[in-house]
Amino acid sequence: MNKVFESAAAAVEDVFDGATIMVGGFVGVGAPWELIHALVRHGARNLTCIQTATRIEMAPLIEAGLVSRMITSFPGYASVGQITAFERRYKAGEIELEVVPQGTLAERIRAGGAGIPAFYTPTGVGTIVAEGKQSAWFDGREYLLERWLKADFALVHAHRADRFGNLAYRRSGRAFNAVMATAATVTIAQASEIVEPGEIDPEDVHTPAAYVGRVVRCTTGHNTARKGAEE
Amino acid sequence: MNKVFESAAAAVEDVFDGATIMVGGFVGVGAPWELIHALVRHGARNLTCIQTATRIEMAPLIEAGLVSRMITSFPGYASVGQITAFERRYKAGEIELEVVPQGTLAERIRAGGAGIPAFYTPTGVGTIVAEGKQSAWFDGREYLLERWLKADFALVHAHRADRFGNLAYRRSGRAFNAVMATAATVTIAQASEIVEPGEIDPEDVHTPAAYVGRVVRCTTGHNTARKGAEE
Amino acid sequence: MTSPFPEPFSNPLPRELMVLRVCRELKDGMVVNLGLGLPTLLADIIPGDIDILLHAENGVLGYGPYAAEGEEDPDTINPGGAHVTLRPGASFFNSAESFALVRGGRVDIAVLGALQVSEAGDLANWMVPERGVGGIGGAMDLVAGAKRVIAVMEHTDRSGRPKLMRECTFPLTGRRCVDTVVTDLAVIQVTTDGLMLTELAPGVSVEDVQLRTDAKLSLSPLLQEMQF
Amino acid sequence: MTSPFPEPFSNPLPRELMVLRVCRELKDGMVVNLGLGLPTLLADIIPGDIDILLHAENGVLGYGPYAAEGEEDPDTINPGGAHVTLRPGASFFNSAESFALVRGGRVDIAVLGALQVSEAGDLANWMVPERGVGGIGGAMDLVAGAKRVIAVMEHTDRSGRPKLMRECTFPLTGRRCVDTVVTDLAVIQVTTDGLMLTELAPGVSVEDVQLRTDAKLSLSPLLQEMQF
Repeated sequence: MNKVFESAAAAVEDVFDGATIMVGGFVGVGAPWELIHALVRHGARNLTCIQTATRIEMAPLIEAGLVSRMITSFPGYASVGQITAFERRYKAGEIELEVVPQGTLAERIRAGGAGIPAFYTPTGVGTIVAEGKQSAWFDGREYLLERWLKADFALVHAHRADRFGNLAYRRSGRAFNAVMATAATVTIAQASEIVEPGEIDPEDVHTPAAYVGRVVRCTTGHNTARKGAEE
Repeated sequence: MNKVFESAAAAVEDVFDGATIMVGGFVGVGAPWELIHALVRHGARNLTCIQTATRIEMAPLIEAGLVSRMITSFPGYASVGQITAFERRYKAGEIELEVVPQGTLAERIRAGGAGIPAFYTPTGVGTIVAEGKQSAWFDGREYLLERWLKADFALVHAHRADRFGNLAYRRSGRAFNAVMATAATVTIAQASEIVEPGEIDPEDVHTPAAYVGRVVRCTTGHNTARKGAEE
Repeated sequence: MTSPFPEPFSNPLPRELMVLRVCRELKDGMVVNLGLGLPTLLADIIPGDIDILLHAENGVLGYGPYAAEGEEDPDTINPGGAHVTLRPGASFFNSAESFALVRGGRVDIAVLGALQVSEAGDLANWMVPERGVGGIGGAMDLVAGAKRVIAVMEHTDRSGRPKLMRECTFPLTGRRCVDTVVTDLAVIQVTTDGLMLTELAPGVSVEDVQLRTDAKLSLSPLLQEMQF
Repeated sequence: MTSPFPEPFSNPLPRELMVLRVCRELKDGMVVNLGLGLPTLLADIIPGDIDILLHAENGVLGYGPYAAEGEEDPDTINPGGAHVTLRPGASFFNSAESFALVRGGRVDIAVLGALQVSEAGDLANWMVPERGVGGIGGAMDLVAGAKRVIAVMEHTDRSGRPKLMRECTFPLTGRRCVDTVVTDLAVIQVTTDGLMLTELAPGVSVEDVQLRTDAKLSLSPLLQEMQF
């Protein structure tokens, strides 16, 4: 078993027009930059992308015009003056938008990985998020029915990986990476370091090999968050 | 913040008659033996207990006649000749039984901890588990609606704990312990070792302190599984 | 054209004192989530004699003050992307686990910024309609899951428009979810009978507050000056 | 009173060879779950030249053969409670994560013991009604989630009663979930047209198998002797 691909380009080569892609990273931390840039060069179009925000990790794909639909919890930034690439294209009608509360987004992706097609959540009751959704009452409280999210590909960044596909993230690099890695037909992980199976302590594996299809070693250094890039 | 209790007896002192109790452990591994025995001595009655099986961890509580309802995936053992304390009392009508597939049991407990009152699962469709349950079709497949499980108390065994209530399990000791620890009003953890906050690496905490109410140091040695105790 | 709203109050509480007032609500052992913006300032002023576990949506429990220049860990951030430190007893987990903790009711207090709060406790804090695109982030999950929600905001917007409303006019984050509002003029509790004024900032009168509040305020029998 | 069933076959395949036959289905890179009983024997005979990740319901991926006497780790067990070793590349997780992996379709093959299998592929493997209390364990989740289910069982019970039925009479574990049945007489595929006999154990005839099978068997055009 050897899931190591020679390059990010090779790992994203079969991403097809119209594919659904989950993109890991949170305000740049744990962002799968090399896979994102490989995907921009690859050029598959009409992508549906799932990312918790639109401003940082999504920027290269949106600016390249590859994204036609966005599922996100942060389409815009109420407190920031400048307009992002997403907002510009969204307002021009080039990108469809589905706004999802961040916890519901995480839970829908987790459900996709866990074989749970739908679940009830209290989040969003009485807001625009509830529009068009079934609701039900349990024990005297109203909840919304939410559907799982799955993807054709998930792009994630891990700190360490082995050739079986076991992944360990570093600190807040875990966030959405560890959830998205479970919910795609093909999960592609870039890793700062690739080690032999057994070198990641079995207690320290965050994403078991069963979920991961491809592993690529990062050619650049360790990712860094944008200092003070407050949303 | 100091959640350390002086003894197992003190930690279970307020368990009340009729309480719902989750009991961790899997075939004896990660079993919260000291808390179980303290609960037997405490003597609260008419307990509803949630454990994946009935033969090992539950035996002291069942033999003491404290359990009136059992939610479990292994009420009996088709391949074993002898009859267990549970089977004897169940057949005598002294204990009510709810049989739940093990994955559904884990997911219902996880849902209880995660604020998800109900979810759909493919497990059990077309079996006796489906009786009396709502079902729905998603993407051409039938699923059952299952409800969350919560408890008044969860008894779990951790390998290490700190006084904030952070827990780390050892190897397959994680199993149901880490799930149940999230789903009770009061989670009580016995731990082989109690350390200062910060001594468990933040990457190695399996149950964050937010979930844990009480911590007790084990007075006996490390738990061991029953060698070859195949069910 | 003159503004239809009263003049902004001449001498409102500075942000630092608003945050200090909120800080008094935090008790040893609590799990607290700080929303983006003003609430994040709290992380730096929690007294050393109590243990508070700060929860961050991106999968951290127990983070601490901002990291000093040159001592930032690249992978240790708060949800706003700022580099923070860790307190002893911290833990990391993924985003699904992070919001499981929120919805599961393990956050004792969520301190959130607000655009509007209604007298029923409805909160609007994610979208200004004329800007068109907002960001929900984790706010809807927090108001659905936290045991108590404290909204912290300026009492009016820059043009003097009240933010404490009979009904919110902006898209809601959640209904009947705010318990307490801390503003630069006052502390207000949301009760089943509407908004109750419980504390006034130094130099602020009941009339000053009511004049700048769209909803009707009742007065607490224990109405007092804010302590910090 | 004589048995209404044919005599058990005189020279059935020993359990070790049944398991060896199942082992040929495992390919490098697969995730495989072994049910309690007979299937657990597979863990000890997987060839060294392929990497198989054995999944255990209790939160292990990548366990290996049984631990040697004196080398047991107290916290490393398979779901049956037996002490096992770990292969390089193993990982631990909790029970909710373990079954998320199962329902999420990440198990390539589940090898399960069976009491009865129907011609539609229904499986009954958790309860003998006259015993009254059974144990579902993780079997219902596995048949709902695994990409392929292989049932491994003796072709008849001890009294000669067929276990491959037109309809199961015992409580079901799942409907239309079994893909392949390996018995001590034959290998049978479940097709949309019912059961198809594809392999015979050495010394066993088609008639020997059909005589001991309640359901009607079709014959594969490629019918052959079992290889190990």
